[in-house]
Amino acid sequence: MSNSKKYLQEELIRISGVNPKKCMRCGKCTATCPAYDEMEYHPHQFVYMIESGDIEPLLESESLYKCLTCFACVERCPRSVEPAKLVEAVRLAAIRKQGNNRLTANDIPALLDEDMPQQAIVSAFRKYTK
Amino acid sequence: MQKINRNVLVEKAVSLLENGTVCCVLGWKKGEFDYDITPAVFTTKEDIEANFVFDDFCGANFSKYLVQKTRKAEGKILVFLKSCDTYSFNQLLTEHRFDREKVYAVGIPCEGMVDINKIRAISGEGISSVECGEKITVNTIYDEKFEINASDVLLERCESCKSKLHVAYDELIGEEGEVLESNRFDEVAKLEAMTPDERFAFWQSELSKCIRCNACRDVCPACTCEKCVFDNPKSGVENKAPANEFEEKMFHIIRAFHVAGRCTDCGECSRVCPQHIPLHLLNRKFIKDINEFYGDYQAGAEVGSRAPLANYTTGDIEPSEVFDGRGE
Amino acid sequence: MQRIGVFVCWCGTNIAGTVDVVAVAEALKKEPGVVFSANYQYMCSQAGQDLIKAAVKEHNLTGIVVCSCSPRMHEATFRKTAAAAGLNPYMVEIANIREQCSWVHKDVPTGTEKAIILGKAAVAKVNLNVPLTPGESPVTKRALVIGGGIAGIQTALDIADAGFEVDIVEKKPTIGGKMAQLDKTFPTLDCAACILTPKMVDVAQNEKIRIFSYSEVTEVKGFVGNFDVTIKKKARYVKEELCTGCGACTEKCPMKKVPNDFNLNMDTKRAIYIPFAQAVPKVATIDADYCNMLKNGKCGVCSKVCAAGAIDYTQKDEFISEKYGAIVVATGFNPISMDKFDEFAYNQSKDVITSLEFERLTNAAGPTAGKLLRPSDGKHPEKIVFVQCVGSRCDACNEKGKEYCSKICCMYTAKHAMLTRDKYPDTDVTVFYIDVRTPGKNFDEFYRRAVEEYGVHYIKGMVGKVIPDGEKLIVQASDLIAGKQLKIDADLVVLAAAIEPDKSARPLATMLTASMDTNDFFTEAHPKLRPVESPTAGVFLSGACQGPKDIPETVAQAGAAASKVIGLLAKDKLTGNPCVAQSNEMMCNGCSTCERVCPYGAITYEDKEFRMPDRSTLIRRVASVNPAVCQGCGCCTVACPSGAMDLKGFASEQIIAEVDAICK
Amino acid sequence: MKFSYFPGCTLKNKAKDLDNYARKCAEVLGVTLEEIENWQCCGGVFTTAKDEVATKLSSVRILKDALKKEQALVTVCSACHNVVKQTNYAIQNDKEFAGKVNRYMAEDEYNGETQIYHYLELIRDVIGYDKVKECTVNPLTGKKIAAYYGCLLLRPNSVMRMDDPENPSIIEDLIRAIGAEAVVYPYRNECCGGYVRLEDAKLSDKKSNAVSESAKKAGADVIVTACPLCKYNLEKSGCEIPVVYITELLAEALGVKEDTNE
Amino acid sequence: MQVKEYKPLIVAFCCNWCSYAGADLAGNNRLNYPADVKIIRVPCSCRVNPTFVLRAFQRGADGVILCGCHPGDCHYTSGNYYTRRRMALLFSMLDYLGIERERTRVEWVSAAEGAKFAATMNDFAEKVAALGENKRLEDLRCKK
Repeated sequence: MSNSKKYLQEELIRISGVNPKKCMRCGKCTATCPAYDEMEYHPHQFVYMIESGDIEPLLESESLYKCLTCFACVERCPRSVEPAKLVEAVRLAAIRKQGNNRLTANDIPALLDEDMPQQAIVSAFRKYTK
Repeated sequence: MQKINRNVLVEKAVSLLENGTVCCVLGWKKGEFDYDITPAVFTTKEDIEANFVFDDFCGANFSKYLVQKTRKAEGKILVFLKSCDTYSFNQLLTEHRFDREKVYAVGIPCEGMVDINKIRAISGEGISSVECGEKITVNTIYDEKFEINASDVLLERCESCKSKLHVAYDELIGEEGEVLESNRFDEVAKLEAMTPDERFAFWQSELSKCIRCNACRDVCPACTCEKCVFDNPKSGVENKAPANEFEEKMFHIIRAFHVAGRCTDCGECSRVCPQHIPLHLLNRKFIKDINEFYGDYQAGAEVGSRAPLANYTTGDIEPSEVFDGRGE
Repeated sequence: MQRIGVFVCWCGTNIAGTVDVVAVAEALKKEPGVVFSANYQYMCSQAGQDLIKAAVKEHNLTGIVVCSCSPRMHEATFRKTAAAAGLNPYMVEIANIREQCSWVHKDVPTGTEKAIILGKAAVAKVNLNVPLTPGESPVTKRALVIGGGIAGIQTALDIADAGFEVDIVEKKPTIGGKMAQLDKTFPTLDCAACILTPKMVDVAQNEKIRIFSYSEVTEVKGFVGNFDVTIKKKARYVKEELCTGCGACTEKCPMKKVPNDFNLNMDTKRAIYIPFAQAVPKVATIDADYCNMLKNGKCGVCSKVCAAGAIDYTQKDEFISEKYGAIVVATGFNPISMDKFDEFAYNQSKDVITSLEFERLTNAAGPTAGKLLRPSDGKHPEKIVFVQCVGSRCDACNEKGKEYCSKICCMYTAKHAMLTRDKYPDTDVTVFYIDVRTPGKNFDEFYRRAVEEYGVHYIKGMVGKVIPDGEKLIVQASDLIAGKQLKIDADLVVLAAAIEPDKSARPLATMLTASMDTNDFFTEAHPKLRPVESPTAGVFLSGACQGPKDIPETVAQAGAAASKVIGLLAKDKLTGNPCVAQSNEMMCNGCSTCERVCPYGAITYEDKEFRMPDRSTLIRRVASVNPAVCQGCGCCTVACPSGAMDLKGFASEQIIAEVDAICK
Repeated sequence: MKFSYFPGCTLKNKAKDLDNYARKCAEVLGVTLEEIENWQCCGGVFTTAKDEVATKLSSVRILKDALKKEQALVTVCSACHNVVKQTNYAIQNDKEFAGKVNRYMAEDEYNGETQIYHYLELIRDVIGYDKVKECTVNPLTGKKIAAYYGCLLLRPNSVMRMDDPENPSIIEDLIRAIGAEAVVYPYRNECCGGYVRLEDAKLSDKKSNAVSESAKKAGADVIVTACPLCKYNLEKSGCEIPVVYITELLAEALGVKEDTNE
Repeated sequence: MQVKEYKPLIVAFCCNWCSYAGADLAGNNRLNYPADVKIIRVPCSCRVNPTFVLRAFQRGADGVILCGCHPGDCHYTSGNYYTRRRMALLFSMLDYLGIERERTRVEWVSAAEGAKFAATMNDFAEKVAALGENKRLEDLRCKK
């Protein structure tokens, strides 16, 4: 693994507080994921690819923005790997880059409707923007 | 002032000696000074009549002497026991330390013994004579004369007397008393309420006075071991003289622990301490803890009772819980 | 002055990895009394022991310190070594520099420094050691087996076969255990009942074996060779000696709605019952929670129909005291509760079952008479999904499951899948697995047959959620190899629940003072070399109480445990522990405090004559310790006010020397 | 009994019913909810990133305010509850995080002392269903109600500790307490799509549909939730049965619904 | 110049049957605890004479901990019950003399509780280290 990959991997492990080495590759996270169909890379792949340092494809994947943060994978993982935390770490690594905000204030008016609760906007900003 | 007078005891002693009930008498005798009353063994009528003393300075507890004396004596020994002494007497019996058959115990009433140090505090040094009567009359070498009420200068242990009841005797002179409500744990509670630093300072200043004369040990009716651990090089705590502060603590903690559950709180240790260290506060701490943790227990109240440290219940307090509710 | 040899073990890299063994040996050489020091890769090996023996001879050693693993591991080994070299075995002390040093500390300077201090403490102690000679105690030639499953049965039969008496205590009304509930056994597919029930009959007919069924051990006292055990025979309200097992009562009892635990509550039984046809002893038992007669004094039908007059509603729990020389623990296992795994909807649908329930559903003597029918509607399931590793192999932080592999699930699931396909070829069978583990004779071949000959679908991936949807169960799972999330409509879902030790094991371990691991499996005296013995002398382990096991392994271990028991019972005497209390009569006050605290009644008092320095004689009361009864706890030594009581091998002087060495 | 109460932004705005009915019902049930003064947004969502501290501070302030009043904290919005509870858990279990947080805080340290109740837990653990039954003047007999938990109330269970995360019963028990019939359906703890609606409305529709279809199929007349975003998503995705806040039904049963209609 | 980090000296008396085995289990599971802890094996916690505890303090120990089987689980059936009384009284006395409470502890650790053993030692060592050197109960002569 190159040094830059290694650095990124360590960074993700640090941010998430997750140890991907605990994974026993059972795939229960992916089995349980409600956004499976919309994702290109699935929870078990996030774990596996971070563990092997193959992180670039994840950073560029739309999958980052499909995770519902529903914690189903966190809840059901028998090995306490908590894949959602790794997905979040990769997403942060992506949007923390200069100019990489997924959602900007200018996008909001178009997305709004009468009934939309504030929390949806606040949450989305927290998830997609730095 | 004692209710019974010396003559009653002398008469009793002489008659028991002469009718052959006993072969010797454990009693009090004047020492170097009037107030320096020491234990003595009398074997003749003459000796008793000449030297037997009973006054406000007869604090000495004879129970302990029975351990050695009964071994040598051919017949019975007459012993006079104040109410507090009877507890030690029973405790020694519980521990099989002497043969009850070899003792003739006479219970005597006691109005409390006086503390010469408290008298000195009033009269100053240089006491030349002391007379015990209605009041205690003190003369000094400076030709001063003091009249003092005995009740004003009682020994600490008598001020906080726990019982006027005699729990053992063959014969009782005078009226029987009863177990008293005592405030003897107040001092302990006061110390407990201090901060650890204050407690440490208190004990440091008290225990550092110790000259390791062993008087406390030698007088203690619970310290009757065939060989004391402090004299045994294999015990790990052997030491003759205080080498430093710590060893003093060690000596007194271990001594207090050795007698824990067996100490009847007779107060002899504090009475004899030439440095006036309040040693009874160590023993009373154990007694207070035992009462609080495991239920009230009075060593020597009855023969054969099981000492708290040779006993347990499955629900005993945990060492970690000892401090619960006791603030820092 | 002692002449002490110090032997520092590397234990490969186990010690040498974190402790500079050479430095330790060098440092200890300078300690008082030490005349020789050496280090070696494996002190416990023959070569290592030879090194010790040679050093004893060459340097005239009087004491030995071995810096190695825990004394619980190899103290006995090195004592034997010392004895072989002509030294008293109790002149050996172990400094535990592995479990309590190299394994728990990370860096070499720290480890080395501590190892030296531990070594110094051991040297300080040996300096004060004296040769000790053990006493002897007799052996009660009878064994107790706790648990009447296949493990207990096999152990009892083997012990009885060697001519010793054996008692089996079984908490259920019949022996047989889990195996009696099984249908077929892998990998040969023998019918479990066909191979188990003859053994049960053998037990019943063996004159050397007594069965205490519906009984529990309530108290264990004593020690190896001399255990005093109290057994509670629970009231079954039927006189065992009179009951003929005819079963008339179990047919006439009007209370029909009693959950049948033998069939995992999938059907019902009567309030008076015989668990199954081949039960041993074949005696009826009344379930007091349901019996009308016992609850409110109304009924008495069973008593009326019993021709033998065996019913006794007044029966009480009976306590039996018996002596044993050896005790075998065979308390077995249970599947874990599925309550915390409701993503698989076990509590939401009757058609989600555990593998043990599946066994009963396919067993000819089970609730469906062997027909595979769905519990919800009694229909034949057309699609069955098996889920592996439910609750096994979980992370330590995961509060739901167990960390270990339950070992038997891969094979029994292959068996279930194969048998289903064999009996019902129209049934579609899918197994979701993480790994298929088949390390046993003919095991992998068996699994391959399930796939290749019987067409069972094995899919690598875990089930994430089971969604009860009308009559169907939607199984949402990963297919990791195809890279898909699957949603399968299943009729029946079978969960391979992890197994755990029986709940009775922990209180029993407490009674036996036998140690257990964090999962409540009994620990062995040595994980490799003494796998069927508990570290507590005289207590042996048989079957799944020690770890997950299949039947062949259980039977093998049962036999091994039996052979260990036979080895013990064959002895007439056991040499005892010489580390017992001893009273110094010269110092004894005769105060009886020690007598009061001794848990074994080992201390008595006698009047003894002493010659005094002045040549007179004195009769004094002094304590004396019976070394055969004393177990060496040392409680008396602290209770003794004068310090007259001391403990051999753990003398006050020795412990103080250790304290001093550590605090130096 | 007095509790600190944190309504959260959405309840002051789009989800007033959730808030108003919660207060009214609490009063009837003998509990006083004292709204924390000058509260800020909980943060909207709890980020699992360990290096994000600032976004979690507003939750800590809420918790500290309750501690200052020596009261337990009550929340009602599922999202707020999840954020506040996860933040508290992180403070209790991650010393480094707690240290960083406390460096931002004026005055005393906060170390996770505050006890947090979701409104549903308050009813179950403090008030008790018996009391609810007692106070029910208008039992919703015959009404078939499907409880929708979503994700945030139950997961991660190691933090939330509200109920069995896979087979919960806390809302169903309340439904039964007010005399209605609880409809149990398999998708009640599946995700509605949450904030992802802003990113991918189709995904959110799909998830929400699965939930409402499942409830409908099980025979529900109405779906109840404690989360404004869940309610929004279900309604937005075209749910055919009404979606209401649990507090509204509770208010109806307790006979205080009319009073609160503004 | 670097100041040497203060390391407390802790003596742990462990009963052979439960706590010593628990310490071994901690080793088997590689659970770290400070090397400041030195274990002395005794057959039962009831073998520990208060004088041993005081001796350790006298010789410069900063903390003394006793570990035994859980009450009710004593290998010798009742030894630890006596330990419990003895140490409750001793520790109370030390406190009475103004000695820090945190320097002494009794903990029941079973043979299965390797994790508890390590956790206990970590916690105890931390608490003792926080107190610093044992000034109040040490014998300065014996300190090198």
